[in-house]
Formats: sequence, C-alpha cells, structure tokens
Amino acid sequence: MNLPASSLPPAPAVGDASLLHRHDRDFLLGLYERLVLIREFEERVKFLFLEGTMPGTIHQCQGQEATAVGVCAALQADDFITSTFRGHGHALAKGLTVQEMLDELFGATTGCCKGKGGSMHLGNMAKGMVPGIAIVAGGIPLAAGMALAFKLQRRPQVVACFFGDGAVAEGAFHEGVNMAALWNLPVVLVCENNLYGASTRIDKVMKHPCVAARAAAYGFRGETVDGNDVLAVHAAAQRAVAECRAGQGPVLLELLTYRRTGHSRRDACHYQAKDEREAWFARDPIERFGAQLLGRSDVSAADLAAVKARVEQQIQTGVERARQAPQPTIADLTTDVFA
Amino acid sequence: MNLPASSLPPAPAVGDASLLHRHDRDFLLGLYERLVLIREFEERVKFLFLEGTMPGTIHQCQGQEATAVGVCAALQADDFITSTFRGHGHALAKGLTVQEMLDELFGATTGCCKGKGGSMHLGNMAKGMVPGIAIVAGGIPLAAGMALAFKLQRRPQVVACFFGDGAVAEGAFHEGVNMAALWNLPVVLVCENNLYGASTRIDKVMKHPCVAARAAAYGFRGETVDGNDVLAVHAAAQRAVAECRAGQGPVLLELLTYRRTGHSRRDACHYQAKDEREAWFARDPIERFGAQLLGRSDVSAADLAAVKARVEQQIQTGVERARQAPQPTIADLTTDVFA
Amino acid sequence: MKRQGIAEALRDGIAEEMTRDPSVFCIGEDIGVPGGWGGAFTVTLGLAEKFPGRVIDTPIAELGFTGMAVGAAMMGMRPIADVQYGDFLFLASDQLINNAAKMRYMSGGTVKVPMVMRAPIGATGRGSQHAQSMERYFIGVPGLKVVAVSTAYDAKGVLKAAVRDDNPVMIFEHKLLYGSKGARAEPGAVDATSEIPDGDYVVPLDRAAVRREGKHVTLLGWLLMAHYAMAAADLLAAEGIEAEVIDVRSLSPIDYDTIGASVRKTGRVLLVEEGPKTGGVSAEIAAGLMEHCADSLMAPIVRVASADVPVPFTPVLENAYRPDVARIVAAARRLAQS
Amino acid sequence: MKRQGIAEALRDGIAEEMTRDPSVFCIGEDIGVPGGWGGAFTVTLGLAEKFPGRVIDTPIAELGFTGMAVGAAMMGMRPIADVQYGDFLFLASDQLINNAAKMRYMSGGTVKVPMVMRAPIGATGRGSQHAQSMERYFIGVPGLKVVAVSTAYDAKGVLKAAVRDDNPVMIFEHKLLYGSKGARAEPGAVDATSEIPDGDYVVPLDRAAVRREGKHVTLLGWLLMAHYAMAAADLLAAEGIEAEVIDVRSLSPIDYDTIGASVRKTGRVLLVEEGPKTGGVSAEIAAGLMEHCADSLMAPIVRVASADVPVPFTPVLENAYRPDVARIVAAARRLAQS
Ligand SMILES: Cc1ncc(C[n+]2csc(CCOP(=O)(O)OP(=O)(O)O)c2C)c(N)n1
Ligand SMILES: Cc1ncc(C[n+]2csc(CCOP(=O)(O)OP(=O)(O)O)c2C)c(N)n1
Ligand SMILES: [Mg+2]
Ligand SMILES: [Mg+2]
Repeated sequence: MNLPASSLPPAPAVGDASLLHRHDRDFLLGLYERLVLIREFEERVKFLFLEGTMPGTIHQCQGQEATAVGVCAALQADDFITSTFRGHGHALAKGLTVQEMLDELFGATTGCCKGKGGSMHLGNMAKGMVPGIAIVAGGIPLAAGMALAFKLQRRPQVVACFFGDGAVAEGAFHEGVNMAALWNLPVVLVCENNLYGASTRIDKVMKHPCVAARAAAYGFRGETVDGNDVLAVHAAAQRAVAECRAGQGPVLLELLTYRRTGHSRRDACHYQAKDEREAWFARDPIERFGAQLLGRSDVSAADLAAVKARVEQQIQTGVERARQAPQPTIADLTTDVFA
Repeated sequence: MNLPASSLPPAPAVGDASLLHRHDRDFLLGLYERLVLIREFEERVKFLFLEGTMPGTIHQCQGQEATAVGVCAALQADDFITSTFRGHGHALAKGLTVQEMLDELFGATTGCCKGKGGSMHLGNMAKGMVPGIAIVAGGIPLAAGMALAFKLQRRPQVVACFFGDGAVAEGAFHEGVNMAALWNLPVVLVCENNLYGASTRIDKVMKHPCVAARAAAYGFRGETVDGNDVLAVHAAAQRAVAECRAGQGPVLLELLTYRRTGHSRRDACHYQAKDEREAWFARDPIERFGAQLLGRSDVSAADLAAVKARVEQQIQTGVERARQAPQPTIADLTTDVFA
Repeated sequence: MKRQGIAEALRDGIAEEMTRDPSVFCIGEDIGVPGGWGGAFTVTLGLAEKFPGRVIDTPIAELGFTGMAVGAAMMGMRPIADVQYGDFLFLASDQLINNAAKMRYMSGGTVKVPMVMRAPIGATGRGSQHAQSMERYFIGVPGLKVVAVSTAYDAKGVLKAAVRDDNPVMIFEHKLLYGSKGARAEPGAVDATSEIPDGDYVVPLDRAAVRREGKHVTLLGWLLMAHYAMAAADLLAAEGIEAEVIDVRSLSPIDYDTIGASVRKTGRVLLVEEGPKTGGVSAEIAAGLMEHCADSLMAPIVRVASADVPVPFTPVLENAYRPDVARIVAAARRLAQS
Repeated sequence: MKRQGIAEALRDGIAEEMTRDPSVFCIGEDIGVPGGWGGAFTVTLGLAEKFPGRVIDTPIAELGFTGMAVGAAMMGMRPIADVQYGDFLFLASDQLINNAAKMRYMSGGTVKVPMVMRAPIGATGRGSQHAQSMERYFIGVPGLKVVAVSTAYDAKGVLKAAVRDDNPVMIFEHKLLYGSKGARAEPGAVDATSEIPDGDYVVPLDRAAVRREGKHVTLLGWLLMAHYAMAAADLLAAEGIEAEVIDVRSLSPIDYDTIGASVRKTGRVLLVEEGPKTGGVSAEIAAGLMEHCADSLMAPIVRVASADVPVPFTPVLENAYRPDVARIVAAARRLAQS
C-alpha cells in the first residue's frame, strides 16, 4: 500500500498468512461476523440518520472495523474498554447487543444508557464498556485510573483504551500515558490512527507522525500494526494484554486504518485525497479478511453469505423493535444524577 | 560528578576550558557579576522573609544562577523571556533592576508590577520579561504564542521560556511544545532540571528521565547541558537562539542544575539526600566560574572581591529604599483590571 | 444591506477585521482545512484561502492553542480563537482565567491581552458533553468580558468590537442560531438572520438590547432564550400581558442601566436561561437587580432555567430539560398576575 | 476528645477511612514523599508510612491524576484526590465536570464515581494565581456535591461523609484555617480548631450550621468568612444588634431549610463571600432565597464580597480586596437599620 505523504508512518507488512492457520474456523468466522455486524450496523444507522428517523448526531467507523474487533477479541468478558464519540464499533465488538444500542440511538429507556447517553456515550458497565468519552483524549487518564484500580485491587483485569490519532496532541494523552508508564499499569493504549482528526491530516499536527514511537519518550513499548488486518490486530493485542496482565504494561498499539465515511453526520470528506481514499478502499478490512478466509479449505463463500444474511436479519429486527421501544417520560429527567 | 540514582541523565562533561578563552574579560566579569548578584539578592531576600519584614511567599534559585545568566546573556534586549514562580534569577539576568524587584517584593507602587504581582509574578515588558507564570508549565503555550507572533510579524525576536523538570509532565508542556515544533517557532525551551519538582524527585515522575530526549518525539532538537557551567549554558543558548532566528526553532535545552535552598519559604529539603546535596554543592556554579576566571591572567581575586562588594552595596541600598517605598492606596485596588 | 445568518455575519466580520488590521488572525481546530468545514459551524469557511497563513489550524489541543493566543496577543497580535464546542473550554480555562484575565492586573497594567475566544453552546441532540451552557463559568472572572450574541447583526458588530477591544473577550454563540447551511445545518434551528448594513459598524460589549417594549413584565434572556422570550411575548400579548423583552447580551459586565430602566417600568422580572438553574448567570442578575432596584420590584424575581441535571441525549428529555416557550409563558403569566 | 486544627482533623479522618475501607486511597502531588510535607498544607503528613502504596505521589499533572481518580472510582476504589492550590482546578475541570459529574447520568444510572477532590482556597499573600475562591465554578455543575469546611470538627466529619458518599464530592478548605504548623504555618491564620470526639462521626454534606443565634439579621458565610461573620456578630451584639450567623457549609446543594428558617426569623440577610462579588455563590443564594422565602424578606438581600479584580499581591490591597470584619459590621448595621 502507498501512503501519499512521505512523512507518514511506514505501511505495515501485508497480513501474515500464518496467523490464519493458527486459529480455528469458529473463532475466525466469529471475527468475520463481528466485522460484518459493525459494517452493516453503521450503514443502517447512517441510513436512519439521513432519512431523519433517528435523532442526534453520528460518528461512524466504516473501514475501521478490524481495530475494534481485533482488540476486543483479545480481551476477556470482564476486561474493560473505554471509547470515544466514535464508539459503535467498540461497543459491538465488546459484546453490547444491536438492540440495546439501537434503542439508545432512538432515545428509548431500553437503551444501554436509558436514552440519556446517545451515540457518543454508548456503554454498558456489565459488559465491560465505559460510556464513550466524547472529549478527545478524555478517556486516557480515565483508563489509566481504571488500570490503577486493578493494580491496587490485585485483580487480573486489563483495560483497552481506544482513541484516535487526533487525541495524541492533547495534554490528557501526555499526562495519562506518562502515569500509566510510570506505574506499569495494565492498560493497552489503542490508537486508531485513521490519518485524520476530524478534517485535519495527521501530518499537519505532528511533525514526527509515528504514534507508536511516542511510547519510547515515556519509557514503554509501542508498536505500529496494520489496523485493517484483523488477525494482525488481534495478535498484537494478545501480546499487549499478556504483558499487561504480567504487570509489564502499558503498551501502545498504533493501528493504521482509514475512515471510509464522514467524520460525522453528513460530512463528505472533501479533505481526503482521491488517490488516498482509493488506496485504502482497496484494503478494506472486511473484504481482505473475507478473501483470506476463503483461502481456507473449511470456509466457503456460502458461509460468508450466511454470516451476512444473519447479520442483516438481526439488524432489521433490531431497527423494527427500536422504533417501537418505550420513550422516557418527563419524570425520568431528574433521575440518575446522583447515586 | 556522581548522581546517586542510576536512572538519571548522564552527568555533563566538565566545563570546556576553551570557552573561557573565547570571551573577553569584561563579558566574563559581567557574567560573574550577574551570578553573584542573583546569589546575594536571593540570600538577602531569604533573610528579609525569615525576619518577617518582607511579605508574601518566596521560591528561590540559589545554586541555579548559571541557567538564568547563561541563557539571558545569549539574548538581545528586545528578545523576551517567560518565567515561573521561581523567577528572581531570570528577572535579574534579563536586566530588571534590584530596586524595581525589591520594591515589588515589598508590595510598593514603585515595584515592577506596582506591587500587584509579587514574587511569583515579577516581570517588566519593557525589558523583555513577561510577568512570571506561577501555574507550572503555564508559560510554555504562552511562549509558543509569543514566538508565533514574532513569526507572523516577521520580527527577528526569539523568546526563551524557562520551566522546571516538573513542568514536563503537564499537558501544557506537551501541547505547547508540539505546536512550537510543528511551526518551527523561535522559542528556546529552557528546562532547568534541578532534579526535583517541589519535593518529588524526577525519577518518580518520569520513567525515562532525560528531558532533552523528549524533543525527538516532537521532531526537533534537544540538548542536555551542564547547567552549573555558565559558559556551557551560554554557548548552548547561543546556538539555540541562532537556530531560532534562522527559522529552525524550537530548541529544547535541558540544563542540569540543583536547588541549594528550599522549594519555598521555610522548606528544609529533607527529601534531598545528603550525598546528593554535597555532590552538587561541590559544583556550585559561582565558585566554579570564579575558580575558572582566576585561571585567566587578566582576572585577579581582587577583581572578584570588587564584584562582590559592588553587588552587596547595590542590594543594601535597594533594601533601604524598598523599605521606604510608597505603598498603594485603596484606590489602586480597582485599577489595571482592563486596558 | 443584505440578509445574513449568524455564521455568515461572523465570517464577514472576521474577514473585514482581518482586512483592516494585519495583526488579526484566527486560530483553532479544522478552521481552515482545504475541503473542510470552516470550523465546526462554518464560520471561517473560505477565510484561509482569502488570508493565507492567517487562519491557523491547530492540533486538538485547546489548552495549548488558547495559551498561544494569549501569548500572541501580548506581543501585539489580535487572535480570534475558537473551540468547536463550548464544553471544551474546561480544557482551556486555565489559560483564559489564570493568564489572559489576570495578566494585565498582575503586571501592574503594563500588559495587554487583546484576544477573542468564540464558543458555541447549547443543547442540540448531542448528549451531555457537547451541550453545556458555558457562560456561567466566565462571568465571575475579573478581567474577562463576556458577551452572548443572538442575532446576526449583533454577532457581526460584537465580533468587531471584541477584536478591537484591548482585553480578552469571550463571545458565546448558540448552535441553533448560526443558520449553518448544507451538511452543517442543525435540526431545530431558529432564524436569527438580520439585515446587515453595508458599512462598518460595531455593537458595544457592555449594552443590553431592548427587543420589545412592554409594561407588565420584563423578560430577560440571551442566545436561544432571547428568541424564545420573544415568541412568549407574542403569546402573552394575545392574553393582554405586555412583556418587555431584553436580550441581556452583555453578560459581564451586565448592563444594569438598560435592565434597571425596564424594571423600574414593569416592576416584575422573569429571567430565562438555558443551563441548569443553580449557579447560572440568572442568579447574578437576580442578586444584582435586588441591589440596583429593589425598590421598584413589585414581586420576587423569577428564574426559568433548565433542570439541575447533565444534558440528556434523548429528545424527549432534552426538550423537557431546556426552557421552552410554554414554560416561559406560564411563568410570565403567573408573575404578571402576582 | 482532643483539640485539633483542620489539617490534623483531616489527617485523622483520612487515616480512619483508609483503615476502615481498603478501597480508599490518596492521590496528588507531594503528598507522600519521605522527608516531604504531606501535601502543600501537611494534611497527609505521615500517611504514606502508615498506608504503604496507598498514598500516591503523582507527577505535576492535575488533569491526568484527576482523570485517574475518576477511573479508579468507577472501578470500585474511593480516591481522595487533592490539588495543592484550588487555582489549579482549572486544569482538572474537564475531568471533574465532563466526566465525574456526568458519568452517572449519561450511563443511565449504572456508573458510580465515589471520589473526593480536596482544594485549598483563599487569598494569602501569594498573588493572583494562588488565591482564588474556586467554589463558584462548581456549584452550577449537576452531579457534583460541593462542601466548604470552616472548623476542624466539620472538616473531619465532612471528609468522612464525602469518602462514604457514592458521588463525586468537592471539599473546599481555606489556607488560613488549616492550622498548619512549622514551616508550613500561615501568617494571618485564624483559629479553626475544635474539640474532636474520639469515636467515628460524620457531618452530612447537605446541611448548613447555625453558629450563633440572633434575631435581627442573618449573616451567611463559609470558610474564612464564617469566622469573620462570627467576629462581626460579637461587635454587633455590643451595639444591640443580634446577628444570627450561619455557616452555609454545603454549597451545593444549599440547605434552604436551615437558612430559610433563619430568614423567616430575621427577615434580613447579609451574604459574606471571599471572592469577587460578580458571579459568586452568594448570587445563587440570594436568588434562591428570593424564590424560597421572599415573603419573609423585610429588606433586599445584601452581598459583601471581594472586589471584582484579580487577587492583588501587596498586603495593603489584598486586605482591601477581601471582606473584613469592619465591612461586615458596617453592612450588617445598615441592613439591620433599614
Ligand atoms: C477536546 C475536544 N476537542 C475537540 C473535539 C471535536 N472533535 C470531535 S472528534 C474530533 C477529531 C478526533 O480525531 P481522532 O482523535 O483522530 O479520532 P477520529 O475522529 O479519527 O476517530 C474533534 C476535533 C472534541 N470532541 N473534544
Ligand atoms: C499547575 C500547578 N501545579 C502545582 C503547582 C504547585 N507547585 C509549585 S512549584 C511546583 C514544583 C515545580 O517543579 P519544577 O517545574 O521542577 O520547578 P522548580 O520548582 O524545580 O523550579 C509545584 C508542584 C503549581 N504552581 N502549578
Ligand atoms: Mg483520527
Ligand atoms: Mg525542578
């Protein structure tokens, strides 16, 4: 893959084929299903938003599915993640249901946050996901603190903290990462480097735009990974999680990926160069992984089609129910402020 | 010199003797006088504070005089500095008078800030010193913005921004330094690394405690210098200033030094190890430079004694006047809020 | 004369000031990216092309670029900084409050900080962290001037006055009033367009604006609530209650001359504020009016404000959170009859 | 029973809570360094030795360690964070306001953030950036509880209640009231010691305290001003004016029951606040009292507060800035006679 700007981090090597054969079929198809689920979920949400039936605002992750899926597949159910304004993929990857998410997006009381959170604040503590933090980099100190709690409590959990390339410039990144490093906290710092922070390209905001290299300044390990290769992400995340559980955290994973859709709402991405878009579209994480899977003797095109059909059905049902889901009443306005 | 903790930055090489002969006698004696002036000023202020006749609080710089003097000697009169709560030395080095400073410390209207600033906010814009910023690292974005102004105005000035090792952990450092680097701004980032932020040793707050190395993460040049060698500091600052004026800024100078006195007020420094204190006392910047100077054929012990006598006289006069200097009246309370 | 919305009027105002004075420049996130949006609400669209090098796109670093604006202002520039959402001002507030606001005083009057900070506020279906009414956090900071603009005419005139002012000025704007177009249009937007005169003009930073005269009750609001108060006054008029509506506009200092004159006329004050009732700007105005014109008050001052809760996402609750025309009418009716 | 100052009482309170509950820990700058000071005002002195690994010294990174406290609290810990001077809260306010205060609401009631943030405030000869009265910035934030402690008894009891509360609680303390000793003693300090009972006790987070009964005028203050109000009441009594003095203590929520009862008795209210008059907590109390007990008010509510200027360094002006006993007496006298 060619990245147009020479100052960008080197392209990761093409997917390591051996990874494909280390895993069993069910696991791989499970990953594939999650990827497809996120893509279809996002496409459907976009439609609902544009048609005007879904309220609020949206920040979507089409093209970036492999980062969420690869990382979360390396976590246990009782591990945690923190997320951002762009959290739909993280939520689905961590096990939130389509239904609780759609209900939330429709503002229903059956939503994962009773309709009080919305798209930017999806979460479910019981499933290990803190409500999304929509302040860029605001989740980083928070995740470091969660990891501190695990350490003080001598619990084996880790937290994976998702943030974007844009977050690296924030003071919160610097402060949170420094303390995580100082105290060897079990936090995997997952930078989804999609080359843009809103409309601004990474080379305009970092003179030395390799995010993984930042780790060294704080005295810990960073690694750049092909974020559109779900198995590579998964493998890197597994290593990172293992190090964190062994008390050798944190680890910074820079996952190179690309946002296929607007930054938010109706954004047409005119700031993305055409050749860049095309280069990245050619390495779509789902198409690539699908093609890889078909290279296995135990996976057929029909298997993949069945996944897609199942996912579509699930989302269709979800949308129908969400449209009917109960809306809050005014009495709900003042509940849930204090514990 | 031996630093007790192995994780600390390597000790700088002993003063480069050739520097001594590059400069003429007047320049060198001028540096010496500034160093002595700062030391004597601080000692006198400490006395006045402890005796209870001077109000307010104090943060002093005994032992660190060479950083202020070396850097400011590399600046022009119309270059600027920003400073901190520990700004007495910076102010004297940048040319503020003993009188305007003492008057300020005594809260007089003839003080450099009409008594409204105080010890932590000494400054004089006409002499190129912004009032000290007492929020740790708060002066870094400010200095970057001043440098941005110089660049936009195509003026040749540079700004030297003083801060401590403790400031490196603040988000403001990260954000300000990143933008200074991105836009090649003419700011010399002067980190006075005295090994402690308040009572906390640098190795407790940075896993990789070489401050100069941080520059690389942002894509610019950093350098560690013996901060107790005024000529080494001056030489490094001259290089940095030249680069900044040539549009190749910023530069990060890490000046290794040591605070001989308390962090503030009556602090007895019990957190500093005895052997560490002794090691650093043995490399006192004024004694060292004095000894170096005596190695020149054109400088005698009598010259140095004359400097000291002149300085003492100046401070004595300053104190006497400051004690009599006019105090504000209540009408002054509400002036100077808006321009 | 041309009819413009707030976003357009601000854009023209900034362009005119940049043309007039080479020391004016813009700094913020995504404000000048080619192919981008001209900031979160299109205010700076096209300015980067018109003024090369003077519309500075920053990293996402609110504390940092705000501090840079302060520093640049101290060196003779006149920065116009903006945050994409007012909620992010918490990240920048150290530089605004500890440096920009205090620098003049603590320097004994020798430093000037002529900078402008613009910030969009208001609950608009985005959830708790992109919704807060931030003006309350800055009116109690000596050294800052705080203004809120609710019409395009004011937006342009206040912007220009703020740029020319030698002090740090914060301008609050409301997302639903920008009249942003295209992909950046806002559902629920309210028309805040004005006829904009062709020549140069400024709107002073310390004057409230009487938007409608009346004699029974004074409605005080700003930003979106100034519009809602006007709509409420229409309905009240139909019931025979003549409400005087004042757009407070200047939130620090508060224009007690204009407001006081109205209170002396009506004797009854209803404050309308978006943002939780507790600790809002209305509290200050209520307390201040008691000091300025207690003798004229014929009834206790009433505050209609949002609930004391974070801003909820779901539209049902967001609408219940924020004062609406019906609540204003009901409260004004009660007050007029008290 | 023993007589203690605020710093000692807080120290004991923290130690007792740490002993009682292993999830309690301290986090902040210079709080546990061997040979150090136990924080800027000695509150945590000796605790690091007593509770190894549970008194965490951080880098100078207020935003970061506050965010870490929020995250740790969400995972079941009960952090007690502190900033060395309240003025630095501006750096941490994003985490306090956007995360700690909103997390429960935006999660639909599923997250708890049981954390305490302590902050010393007050003008004490240090100049503008180490002097501000910060409580005004937090009372208007739904989801936060805000308390101010002016006696050692309250300090310990409030600290304990705050640690046990499942919500984020901010405790404001005053530098002149700590009774810090030795090298950390403060010139101008006021005696705030109390007899501290031996057993466990808490002071509720939502109750004001009547410090002195009286019938002519109600003086409301907190922190240093509660003490000055008491001193003023002594002088007023000599003139035959019986002032009721209430330490407001709970700044959010405000205890309108206790305060209202007093207002119904005296009909006259004088608010005393350290911090600029505009936009202070007094504004909220004045506006709130108009809503709660307008009928009982026999005169307009009066605010005595600091000047609307940054805090000056020079003692002459700092003393003129802050309300003093003489100003309180004069204002109360005028009010009682009005
Ligand atoms: C503190 C803060 N500043 C600005 C924004 C507005 N904003 C939302 S998303 C975004 C870009 C974030 O870029 P990045 O971190 O790379 O994440 P991505 O959008 O690419 O997923 C910006 C500037 C914000 N939400 N928070
Ligand atoms: C934002 C902020 N946090 C904390 C403090 C309190 N404080 C004053 S000086 C200091 C230590 C600073 O250390 P360093 O930057 O190394 O400077 P030094 O004192 O060594 O000159 C601290 C923590 C402050 N002034 N500002
Ligand atoms: Mg990005
Ligand atoms: Mg230091």
